[in-house]
Amino acid sequence: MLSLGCDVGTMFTKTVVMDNGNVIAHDITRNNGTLKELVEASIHSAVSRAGLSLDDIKVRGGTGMGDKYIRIEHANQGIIKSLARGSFWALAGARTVVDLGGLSTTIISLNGAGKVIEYRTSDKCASGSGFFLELAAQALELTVEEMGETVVPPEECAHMSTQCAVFCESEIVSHINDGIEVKSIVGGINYSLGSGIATMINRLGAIPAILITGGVAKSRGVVCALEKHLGVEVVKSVPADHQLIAAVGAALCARDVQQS
Amino acid sequence: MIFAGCDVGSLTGEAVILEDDLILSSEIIRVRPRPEQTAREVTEKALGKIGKTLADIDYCVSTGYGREKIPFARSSISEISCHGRGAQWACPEVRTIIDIGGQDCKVIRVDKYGYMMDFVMNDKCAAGTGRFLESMAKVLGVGLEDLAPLSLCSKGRVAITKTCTVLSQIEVMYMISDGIERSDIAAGINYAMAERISKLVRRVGVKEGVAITGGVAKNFAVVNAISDVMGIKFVSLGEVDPQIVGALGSALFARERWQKAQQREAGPTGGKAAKSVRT
Amino acid sequence: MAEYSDRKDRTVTTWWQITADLAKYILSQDINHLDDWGGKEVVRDILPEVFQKNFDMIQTDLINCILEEKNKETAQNFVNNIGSYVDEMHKGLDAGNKVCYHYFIHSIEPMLALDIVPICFEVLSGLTAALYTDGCEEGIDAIEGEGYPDHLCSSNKGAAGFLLKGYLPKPDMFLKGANPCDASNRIYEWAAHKCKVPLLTTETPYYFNERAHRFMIGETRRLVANLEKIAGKKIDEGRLREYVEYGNEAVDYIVKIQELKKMVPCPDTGWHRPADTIFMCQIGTPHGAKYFRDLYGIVKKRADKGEGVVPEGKKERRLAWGYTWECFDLPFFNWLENEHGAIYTEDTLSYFPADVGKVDTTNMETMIEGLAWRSMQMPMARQTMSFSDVWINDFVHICKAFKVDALILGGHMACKHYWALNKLMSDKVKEKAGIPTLRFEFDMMDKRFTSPAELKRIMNDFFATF
Amino acid sequence: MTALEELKSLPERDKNPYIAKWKETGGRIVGYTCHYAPAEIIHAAGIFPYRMEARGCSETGLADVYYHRFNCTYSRCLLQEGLSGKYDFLDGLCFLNGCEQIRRMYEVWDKHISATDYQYMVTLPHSIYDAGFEWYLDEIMRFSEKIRSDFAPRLTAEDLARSIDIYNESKRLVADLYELRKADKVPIKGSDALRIVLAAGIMRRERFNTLLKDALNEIRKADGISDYKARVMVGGSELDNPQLFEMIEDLGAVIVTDTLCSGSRSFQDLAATPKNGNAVEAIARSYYFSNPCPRMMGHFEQRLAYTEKIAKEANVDGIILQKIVFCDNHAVDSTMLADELEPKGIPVLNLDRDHMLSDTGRLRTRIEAFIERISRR
Repeated sequence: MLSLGCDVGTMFTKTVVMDNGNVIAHDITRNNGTLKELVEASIHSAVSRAGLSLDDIKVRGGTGMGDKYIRIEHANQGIIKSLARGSFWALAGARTVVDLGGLSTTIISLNGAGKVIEYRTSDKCASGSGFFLELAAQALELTVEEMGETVVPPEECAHMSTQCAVFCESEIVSHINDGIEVKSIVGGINYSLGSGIATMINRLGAIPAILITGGVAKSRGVVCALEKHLGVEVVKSVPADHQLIAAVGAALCARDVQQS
Repeated sequence: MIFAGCDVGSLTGEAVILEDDLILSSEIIRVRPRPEQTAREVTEKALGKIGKTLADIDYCVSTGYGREKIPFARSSISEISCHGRGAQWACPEVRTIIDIGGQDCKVIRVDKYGYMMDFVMNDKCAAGTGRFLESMAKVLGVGLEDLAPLSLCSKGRVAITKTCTVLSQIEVMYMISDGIERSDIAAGINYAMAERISKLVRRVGVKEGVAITGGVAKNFAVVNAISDVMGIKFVSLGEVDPQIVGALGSALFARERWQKAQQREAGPTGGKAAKSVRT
Repeated sequence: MAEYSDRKDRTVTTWWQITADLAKYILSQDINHLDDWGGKEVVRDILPEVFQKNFDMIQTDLINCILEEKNKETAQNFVNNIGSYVDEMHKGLDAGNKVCYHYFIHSIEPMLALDIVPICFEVLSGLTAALYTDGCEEGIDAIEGEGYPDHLCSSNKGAAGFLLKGYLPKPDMFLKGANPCDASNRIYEWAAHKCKVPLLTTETPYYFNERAHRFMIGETRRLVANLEKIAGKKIDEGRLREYVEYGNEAVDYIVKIQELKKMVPCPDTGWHRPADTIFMCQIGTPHGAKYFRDLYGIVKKRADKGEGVVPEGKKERRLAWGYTWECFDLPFFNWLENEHGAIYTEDTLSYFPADVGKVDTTNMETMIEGLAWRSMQMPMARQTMSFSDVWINDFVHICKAFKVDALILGGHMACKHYWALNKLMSDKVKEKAGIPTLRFEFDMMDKRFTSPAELKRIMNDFFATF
Repeated sequence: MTALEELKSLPERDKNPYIAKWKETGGRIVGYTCHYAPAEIIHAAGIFPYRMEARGCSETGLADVYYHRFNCTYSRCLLQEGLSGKYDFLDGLCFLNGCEQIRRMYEVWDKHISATDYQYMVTLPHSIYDAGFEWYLDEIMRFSEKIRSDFAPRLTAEDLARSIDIYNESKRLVADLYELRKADKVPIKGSDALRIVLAAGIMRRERFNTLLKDALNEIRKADGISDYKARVMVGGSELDNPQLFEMIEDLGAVIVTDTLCSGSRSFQDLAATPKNGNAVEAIARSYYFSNPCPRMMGHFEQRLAYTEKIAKEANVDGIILQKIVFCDNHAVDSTMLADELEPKGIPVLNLDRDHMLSDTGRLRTRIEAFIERISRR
């Protein structure tokens, strides 16, 4: 059975096309310009990559901050529900989901059947988000990917004292001025991000298996730092791009709704 | 005598070259990765305009974030004192200066000699700073300098409620997606900026003769909005570019310090060096 | 049509007065939504001129919310009470009586008996935030503009700003109990200093035992003596008894309403819950007693019929609010009922433990003792006075007794207490009551922090997981 | 190492040797969190009273599981130190309801830090008046009974009187230190003076007194600093790290006095020599009626007068009132103080900071500008 899921986040719009529980095509588009059109374009491109037309897909679900821009049935599946559903699809044994998104971090605790027990979303602050990483990368004149590939032992990390995304920039600049190596600064940023995420997980309890999703999950540096702070390993590989999990969840939720 | 003032901020660097009481030349550039690089480049550019080099400078004072890292500056002074001094030189009636920099907004009160009496700065975040406007312009997809003209076409400004610069960016992103006119958003941004700044200004208490300096002073929409919100009129700085006021102030301090040094060399007069400001 | 004062120092209370009359007028029409009358613009034009400006200030959603059939009766009660509250206050001001701005946890009976006009400082912020689109933001901005930090509580900031702007009657004294928090203590300190009037204080002991009660009795006596000194007369036992009896009646009904809310389905609507708290500052007045008496009647009627308040076919979900409500968007609670079938059981600011009991009116001594005990049990005073176990255990109890499905841990930005025990509370509730909790940040009286739209999104996401 | 060096270096040393030495001999250590805690009673019971601090704490990841970004960074750092085991050496803890951020830590400590399960709460009223004093006295009596029954059954009135003498001696010596700093040629940097005062909280006072006596002699002989740009007083929130003082002095000012609870305020009021053996009352009185913390209600005038007096006595050019963000008490108090002092011609800088002193570039600009403002006359 074919299904489609679309997740309009704060920074990216993600669409997946699924066939019998497998992702057969996807699209990730940065949110630039008018979301209504952008979402349509994203859905269109995913569908055409699958070699299909939208009419072929009867099951369609949407989720995310901008779900109101998704002009399909079942467009508002709720981000928590979608993430939980997608994570259970990605790893049936997942008990803790850590979604590292563009503007917020979400921790979900699941029971053995994949049902949400409780969850926490990050506070109203961009610290530790994908957005934060982008600002930091800009200040360092690196790409987010380059930052993600930098893994530095804690003792070599520069100390980052501010968690504010805006002031982080000025701290980076002053570190550069003080002649601190870019590598240690990146390490310091990853280290403090990892610490913040670990704290959030500990508020709910770090019950394994811990699955990480979302764009920031692709940053090896952040994930390594997170594991160090948490003292537990997290599950890093999933059967689809980390960023797509909520979109997959939306597709599956829509299927659940339609089947019931 | 040639005096130089050099202001290395978080977004731009400025230099002013002064001969006695006359501005010979000035320059503004975008910051380079290192403050000394910014300082050298901007000062050399300013000197180049009048066919001079760093060697011709008799005394240079640096200011701004990178002030302590400028090798050719003989001493450094905080940008707060410099803005006060520079603005008061440009317009002697000035008693309050609102300086809106890249990541700071300061309100400075000065006495009739241009000496700083009191100041406040935004403390916690970048709301109400140049950085705020810049990020907003980026989201709107326009240049920083286009925000003001764009807002003129507004038919009804929107309210930007978030204080945090990052969260405001998201708010604006969704406004654009909702199809709200960019001009209305631009007007909202300018107004939000003005409101945040006004909060700070109230803390110092507005005196007569308010001037506005820094890059944002060139955004007439923000300036008008502050006038509106606070019910005040700004005095003009004449021909002085509001963005170079900090550098101008540091050049003036350079002159003062040079004079003091001269007096010391001239012989032990006892007592303190005279505080001559304007000749 | 009534004459309204145009005195600047009655700006806020006159807003309320006009709003009350305006709401009575609208409620008397046979409509359930402003659209039934042709929409907001049309309605504005057919309103008497004296109402138009005020109509522009009021939240449109609030008008539509109170026009809903299930809310009409409670709305009538709500606006009647605002009307009498302001009338009484203005009468006292006109008579030249002394004015006391007091914190919401205080018993006002002694003030009433001494002809002092009690004005609850926090109500000035709260009710204004509840009624108007711009809430108490003007006040908040005014006080922050003076250099006072934004991390103070908006319930104090709003009123303090109004005071600064000259929108409120001149105070003769401020009264502040030492609890719940430093932030409120400091604002009262500032206000008394600014207005150059005395700051009366009462201490709250840390414990709930005989020793603490004895101490509290001493504090109440001290307070009465201080009030007497400023009022320039001795308190009359008969008059005090009269007000204490009104107070007893109000508390009695509050506890009774609370009991009814344990029923499934819940017979009480949620939109007026913040207002109930706001009106608790009227405990001791005739109109305060009337408000809770009439509210009890409305709820009881529904309870007797076994009716609930969620739309037909919706499953009732029972929420408790571990901190308290927001009041910048009362229709939000109505939306929760209609959209998610979520009803409002209890929160920190309205929960009375059943053992508050009545104040014994036998004589002066017994009344002082009773008032002392009650002031230790007032919502929020009770929870913040002692070790956090009191607060946490109250919620374990609430979650069980009210058959709560989920505890909302929406934390008020300024409340350092709450953020410090948030995790302890969620752990304990999960352990003892086995229900999930939802945590987020908001400011209870400033919608700019977390907007109504954001609140709804948070709730949508939450209920999607059920 | 001279006595002065010993005192100066103690607060920032990785390991406090006095703790280890005391522990070796089987001594007990009880920590306290607030200026209003009756340290003399702990001392008299033969216990080492340890003023808790969170110096050097640079992250709050463990604490933030329980606390939140709207709690002040001092409370979060202190909790972090507890959770990370730094205070495992304590045998007990005396909490006070000083401010709610510290007060609420009681329960988190109780439930999640098992190493110190001996905890006590002393409660302090929020205004200074007779009935309030009786409550506080009662609390202190109960505390001393508890200490007696649990740790020192033979605790006598003489023990208490002796401890009062020792603590009074510290206060006199610290007063001497502050007196010396009033001179035109300031004989010791403010940051070093702060280090000495901080050392008093983390060692037994007998030793402290001996060292300070010697150190004062060294200080008296010093040339003194005279090339400073301005004389500054520091007030505001709890400050247990000399770093901020260092920064201010690096920028050319010299700090000559303070109104900090971690500084001079803890050494202001001598406890009276007990009459009729009621030593506990003498102790309670000295704390309760001391110059109030801004958490006390209705005593702003007194704090204002005190601030002004201290500033004038030390002939300062300006006052820096630093506050930790989210500290409600000092945030309001400092703003009120500035509103009163500025018109009297005393310049005031209100400075927001975090406990762990982040964002130093912006702080420096503020401080430097303030020094430029006050230094020219």
